[in-house]
Amino acid sequence: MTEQFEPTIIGFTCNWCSYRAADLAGTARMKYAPNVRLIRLMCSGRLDPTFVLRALSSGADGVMITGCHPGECHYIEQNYKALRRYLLLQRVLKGLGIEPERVKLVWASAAEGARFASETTAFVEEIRKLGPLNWGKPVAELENLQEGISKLEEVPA
Amino acid sequence: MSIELSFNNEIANLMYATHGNPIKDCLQCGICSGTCPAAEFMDHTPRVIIGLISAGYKDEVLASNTFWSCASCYHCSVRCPAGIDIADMMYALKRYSMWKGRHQEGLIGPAFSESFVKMIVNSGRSFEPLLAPTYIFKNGPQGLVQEAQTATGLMLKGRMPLLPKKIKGLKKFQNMVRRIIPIGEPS
Amino acid sequence: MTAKPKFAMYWAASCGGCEIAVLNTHEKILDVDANFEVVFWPVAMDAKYKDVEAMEDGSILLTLFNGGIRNDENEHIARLLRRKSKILVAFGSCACEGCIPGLANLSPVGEIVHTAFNTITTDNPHQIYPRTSFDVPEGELHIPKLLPILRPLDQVVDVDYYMPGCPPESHQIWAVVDLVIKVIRGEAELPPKGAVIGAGNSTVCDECPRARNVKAIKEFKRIQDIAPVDPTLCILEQGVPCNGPATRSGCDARCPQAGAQCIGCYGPAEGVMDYGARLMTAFASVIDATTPEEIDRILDGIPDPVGQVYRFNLAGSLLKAAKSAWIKEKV
Amino acid sequence: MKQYAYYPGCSLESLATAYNISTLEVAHKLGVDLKEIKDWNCCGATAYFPVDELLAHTLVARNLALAEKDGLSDFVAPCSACYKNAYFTNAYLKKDPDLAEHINYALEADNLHVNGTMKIRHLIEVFIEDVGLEEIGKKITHPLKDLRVAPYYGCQLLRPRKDHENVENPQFFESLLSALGAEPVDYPSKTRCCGGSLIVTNRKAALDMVHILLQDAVNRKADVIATTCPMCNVNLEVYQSQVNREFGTQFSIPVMYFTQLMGVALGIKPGKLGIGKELVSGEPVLAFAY
Amino acid sequence: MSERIGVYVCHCGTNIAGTVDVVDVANWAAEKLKHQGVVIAREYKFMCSSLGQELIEKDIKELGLTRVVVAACSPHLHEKTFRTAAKNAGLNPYLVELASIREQVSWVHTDKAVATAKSKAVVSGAVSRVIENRALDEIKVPINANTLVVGGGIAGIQSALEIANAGFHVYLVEREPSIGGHMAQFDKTFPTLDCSACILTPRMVEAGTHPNITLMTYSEVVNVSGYIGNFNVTIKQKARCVKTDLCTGCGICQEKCPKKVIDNVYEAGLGYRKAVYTPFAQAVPNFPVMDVENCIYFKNGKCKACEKFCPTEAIDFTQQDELMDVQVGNIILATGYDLFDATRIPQYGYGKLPNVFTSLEFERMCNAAGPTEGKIVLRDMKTAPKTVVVVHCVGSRDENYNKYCSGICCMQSLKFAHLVMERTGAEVYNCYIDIRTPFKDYEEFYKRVLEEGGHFIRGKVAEITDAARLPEEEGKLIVQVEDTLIGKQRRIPADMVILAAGLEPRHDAKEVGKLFGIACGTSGWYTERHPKLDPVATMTEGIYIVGCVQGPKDIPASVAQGAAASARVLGKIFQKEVALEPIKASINQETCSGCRICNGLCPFNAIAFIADDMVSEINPALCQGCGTCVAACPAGAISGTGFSDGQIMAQIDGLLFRNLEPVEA
Repeated sequence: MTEQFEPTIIGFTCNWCSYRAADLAGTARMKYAPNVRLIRLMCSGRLDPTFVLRALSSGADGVMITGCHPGECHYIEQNYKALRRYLLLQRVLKGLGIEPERVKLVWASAAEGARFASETTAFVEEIRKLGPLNWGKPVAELENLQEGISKLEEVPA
Repeated sequence: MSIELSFNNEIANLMYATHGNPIKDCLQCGICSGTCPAAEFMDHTPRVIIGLISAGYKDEVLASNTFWSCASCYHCSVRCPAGIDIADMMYALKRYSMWKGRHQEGLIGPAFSESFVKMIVNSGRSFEPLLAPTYIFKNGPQGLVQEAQTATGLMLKGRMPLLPKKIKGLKKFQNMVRRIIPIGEPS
Repeated sequence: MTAKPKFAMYWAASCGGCEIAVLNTHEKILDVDANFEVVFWPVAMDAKYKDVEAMEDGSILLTLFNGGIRNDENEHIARLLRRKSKILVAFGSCACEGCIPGLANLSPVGEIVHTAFNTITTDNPHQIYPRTSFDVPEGELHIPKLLPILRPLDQVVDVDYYMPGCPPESHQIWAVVDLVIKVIRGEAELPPKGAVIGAGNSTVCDECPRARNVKAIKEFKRIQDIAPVDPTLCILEQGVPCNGPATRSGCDARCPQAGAQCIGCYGPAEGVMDYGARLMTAFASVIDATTPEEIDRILDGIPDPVGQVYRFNLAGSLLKAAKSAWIKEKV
Repeated sequence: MKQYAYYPGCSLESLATAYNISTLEVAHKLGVDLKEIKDWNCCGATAYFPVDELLAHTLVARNLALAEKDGLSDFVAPCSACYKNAYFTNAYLKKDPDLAEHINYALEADNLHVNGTMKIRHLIEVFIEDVGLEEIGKKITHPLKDLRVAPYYGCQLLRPRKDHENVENPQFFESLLSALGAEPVDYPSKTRCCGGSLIVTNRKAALDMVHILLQDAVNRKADVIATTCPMCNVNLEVYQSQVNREFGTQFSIPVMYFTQLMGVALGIKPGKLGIGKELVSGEPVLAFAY
Repeated sequence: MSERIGVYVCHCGTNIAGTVDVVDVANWAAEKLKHQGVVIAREYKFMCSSLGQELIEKDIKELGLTRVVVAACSPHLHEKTFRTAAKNAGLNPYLVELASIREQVSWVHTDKAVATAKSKAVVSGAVSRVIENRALDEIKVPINANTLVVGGGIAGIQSALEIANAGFHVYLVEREPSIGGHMAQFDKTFPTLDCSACILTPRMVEAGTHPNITLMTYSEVVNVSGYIGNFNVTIKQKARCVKTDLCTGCGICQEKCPKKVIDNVYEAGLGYRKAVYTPFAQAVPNFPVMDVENCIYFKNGKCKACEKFCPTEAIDFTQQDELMDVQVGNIILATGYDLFDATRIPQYGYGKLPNVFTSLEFERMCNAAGPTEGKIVLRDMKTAPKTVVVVHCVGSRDENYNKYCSGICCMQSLKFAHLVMERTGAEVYNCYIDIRTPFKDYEEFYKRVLEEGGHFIRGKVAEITDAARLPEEEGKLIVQVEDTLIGKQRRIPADMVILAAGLEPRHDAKEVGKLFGIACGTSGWYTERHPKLDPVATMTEGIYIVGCVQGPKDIPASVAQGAAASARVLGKIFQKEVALEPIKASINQETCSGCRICNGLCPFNAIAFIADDMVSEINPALCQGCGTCVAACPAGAISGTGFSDGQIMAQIDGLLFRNLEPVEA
């Protein structure tokens, strides 16, 4: 079928920079892809990897994490902590057979509505290319399973 | 549709490795020109050249001897408060004027560089003894005498081998060069 | 005298360590016999599935089920024992969260079979693979079918209590059995359904005697790469990714006490949704760097992140659990 | 013993043979194993860049590639110009993948490949940092007592690098000279340009620069100027007579390679150091040692 | 019990309704989210209007709503509005949740169907979330009326006096033996040229004698704990070796002390002081301190001249450093700046060429009470210069040193030019990149110096040497510079060069900042809460920055900030108590394992480790609610109000429609 895939994406924003960037994008009437649904946190430092895992396991195809630019954190340095978790999380996702690109970290200051909009659209496109979150190709796994099982069956006596 | 590059960008694009270091950032403080040991031999100080570039005065820039008088001592580059590698920019200007074939009359630099490169392309090595004399005449007759004396002096001291060396893998070497600039088959 | 309450124990996809742990309760094991009628315990006594099937539902008071659900036989018995038991305890890490067998979920099952029967270390010239059924003069024999992935017990049947550990500490086992006995005698109350028993609420650090400070790690190392290991200082502070901070207490910090890092067999602490996530933040939090390059350099010190944070918990992890659900839908 | 990829550079085969032989002698004495790179080519000094930047880098890169092929870690150049070229091409190779790609495309034609993994060193760095002043001091047999030496750093040994301990007023050359028992002269133009690259193309400017340098050194009562670069050396030495003619001065101050001074102090025979090849005789210097 | 939720979808005129089918959204919520407890879902033209608010209040009262979701604009616009509405109706304001369907939906999307669908998701998320919301109460903390001012320069003195005069107590802490700061070292102040001492000294004395000011000189803050209204500050009083209660400041000890020491602080190395000394005559307080590094007695156990001659037996060699604690409600940081170290630019020859001076040295030289009694002379301390060059932008506006403009140097240099001409009649050259004279009467002063005949060369000085090339350069300093206005390289022979060294953050600004929980910007100056609208406050409640700690500035600006900050402090004091956002983290002592992973994460030092119980604890008043520790706790022992795991998980599910009742296939 040719109907294009519309990913569902959960976005986490910090209260001080990126959420205000989103507001600005709004007041400036900038258009961007509608696939991202935002959750406001006080700081990107609040982002618990569990949130990302939960979002992905509850049907999101991607997760966008946004925060103040390094050095501009409202809480002085907490966005660096978000950065550290993010980098480790990506490694783990990769290990679990999920494309790390599905989780993206974006810095956007309160003045960067345009950036927020363009980054969002860009991310949606990336995810669209990746297709629906497929748990590391389980379909293939099922086939393999058949093959594995069939191997179990058709062995010479 | 073609985009008309500003002179400023043209030059920046010529500074490949330094990624067109930020001549736009120049605040015209003049420390480069105050530093330059060759400033008094230039018709424009380096600062003026940057100014002219930003203002797009291409002809004035190409007509000046400034960049051909640059000794590449990089003193300006390390002192520039805007972090501009001015000496590198001078090289870019030299390239520009050579490619456009436009430079001040009577300059030795362009021809020198050209033949220097030719020589290297032909032998893989450079060889001062060959070089210097080629251009003595530019320094007038008494220049010739001086040079001759110096040369003989060096000769006597065994500091002037008579034949230039060549590298062994010359053919391959030249093929390598060909991949970057079109040179004819070596004679 | 009234009939003794019935006790069952079963061994699904696991290594058997849990059974040994039970034996390690030494003479206490006799009290089990004294207080219970052991009706089903394949390791310890002969029993037939049909005997169990014959029992009336809910007639077994306490069933300790260890091992994950890897094949259709495991699944069958899990459902069977669920029906027959009043209290079904997911016993040991495999039953609770998949444990080591759960790591197989990283590979397609066909690949697992293939690896098992066809690798350099396996001499299998005729490419003989086991068959799920074949004929013998006596009739047709069956061996269980592998399921696509291994699932913890509670992804297959409803579980009353969880008893973590690989294996559960013997003294904890005894404590639990003792509790049930008390309950029978009406001397104690059962904990709320779904509770984790035989373990603490906090994490290993709570029981760890090592000194700890504010942590700032510039490099992660494997424990064998640091010599000497400071016997009194927090292992994580020494640069070894120790799972203690995120792993449920209850083992008396055995490994750290013995000079090795905690590898996390007691699973997540009370109320934690995803064990690996807790470890990720824990490790990320102690990294002392601000540039992506530097952070990545330090993270390179954890060569197998998944194995590090999900060694025992993979099958129980949010994503894999979701995956198993997903597969259920598909199949 | 550590082996270094040695890149003499063109001048050391003609005008600066003295530098070459003294370098090898001293290196041998100090147990520094210099392995000359096979079939190296000219690095282009300052004359390539005016023509084609990419070519310039490629020609430098070829030497780096040759050295990398020998599996050595350090690339040593005695000539400041060669050193500067190598240093930067190497640096750019590392930080600019597509420059590296262009260059390697060209190098293929010569069945070579460059990674920019070498550590680029100037000869004087190797002696000071790897051998160490203490070690050198121990081996001194003929200290250059009371010899007032004007250390001439020149340009490209220091610049455009900014990461030296002090680009404008470096001290390492001085400390080396002190280790040789000599008396380093503090004069204002030790890092001022000698006009080496202009000597052919802009003689007037070059001579003026040389003049300033000689003047400063002489004003501060230097017996000899020590150089770390063949270009500088030639400029300051060979063209002294022309400076005198041009400015009516009477300079006759010996200009020697630092390796020659080291050699003397280490008790190597002057002949083996190429002393005697200079136009302004270095004899007076020897008087201090013997 | 299940909650009773009201959902209110705003049209915002056509702002939302134009792109979102608000009616559909409301109906959908009423039907599909019923099982979650939605009892009423309305749409209305303008929810934020008084009528809209009344609508909500009415429903709360009549339908007994326990939760409210308003789908309208960004919470940053009207969260407060609707929370207040709820409060009026007797519902805890924190049980109201806003769903932004304007900024995040109607204004940024065009397709009505898509926008409506997204709005449903956003509402669904908010509904699921609001169920998990908990009633919260603002935390009110009393304000201690005392104030700590750190740094006794003009900015600090100003702050202290303003507050003290308003009748509240101030602890004024100064690192040096006397207050006064840099201003006390100057001679004249631009542009009016009135004498620095004349205008500063009275202020110093006032501060020193003010009944409401406790002056603590020769002291440093070593520890800060607590939070706005309730800071506990530990101050180290360095051993003076002088009993201040006995000392009369008669100065005999200094007279008799046989040990002369070069004074690198106050006299900028130009003059001498004794081993026991007051930095200058008008020092406040005027009792001396003992410099134990240099005191002969401390070196070899002999001398004690000061003790012998002291008429009041105030000398006490046994004195030790003392620690004392003070409780304050607000803190003003006025720790000033360091001068750029000119030796970092070797080509300017400072430290090598004797007659190259720094601006501070020159200030001292001009000062009538200074080492030369105000005579402008060369290092030899007698020869008057005939030519003086002032070099601007030394270490400023330069990638290699400091990128920023130090702001004050232009005017200072102009002042120097004037003073030199006035007192020596020498020729003065100002070498500048740009002359910056933006404030009142500054440009006029520039004009004046021009008229007095000052020379101006537009060019950044390249180098300064003593190597003469021409006869007229013999024995002079030569300043090499391009005169950019004529495009020529010039060599200016001079007798004296003054380097207008720039201003730098204090060398220990970072550590001090950590101590007070405030951050440095990229250039190292402390970061203000807002660069334009809140220049004296910081991200940490109750801590203010004034004067050059916030960035280079001149005396008038510093004084203005000093006053501004004290106004802010007084405001807090008069409030008597402050309300803190109830968004806080807390640690469950039961499950906390004391692993201390959270300890390193809080930039506000809100997390303390209690060694006895081996658990960590969060000080709610210090906690700023960022939630980083909540996300970090490996034991899941830390929870955060307002943004709890439960709330966010629920919102995730809601946004993904996982909260809808499973439809039976």
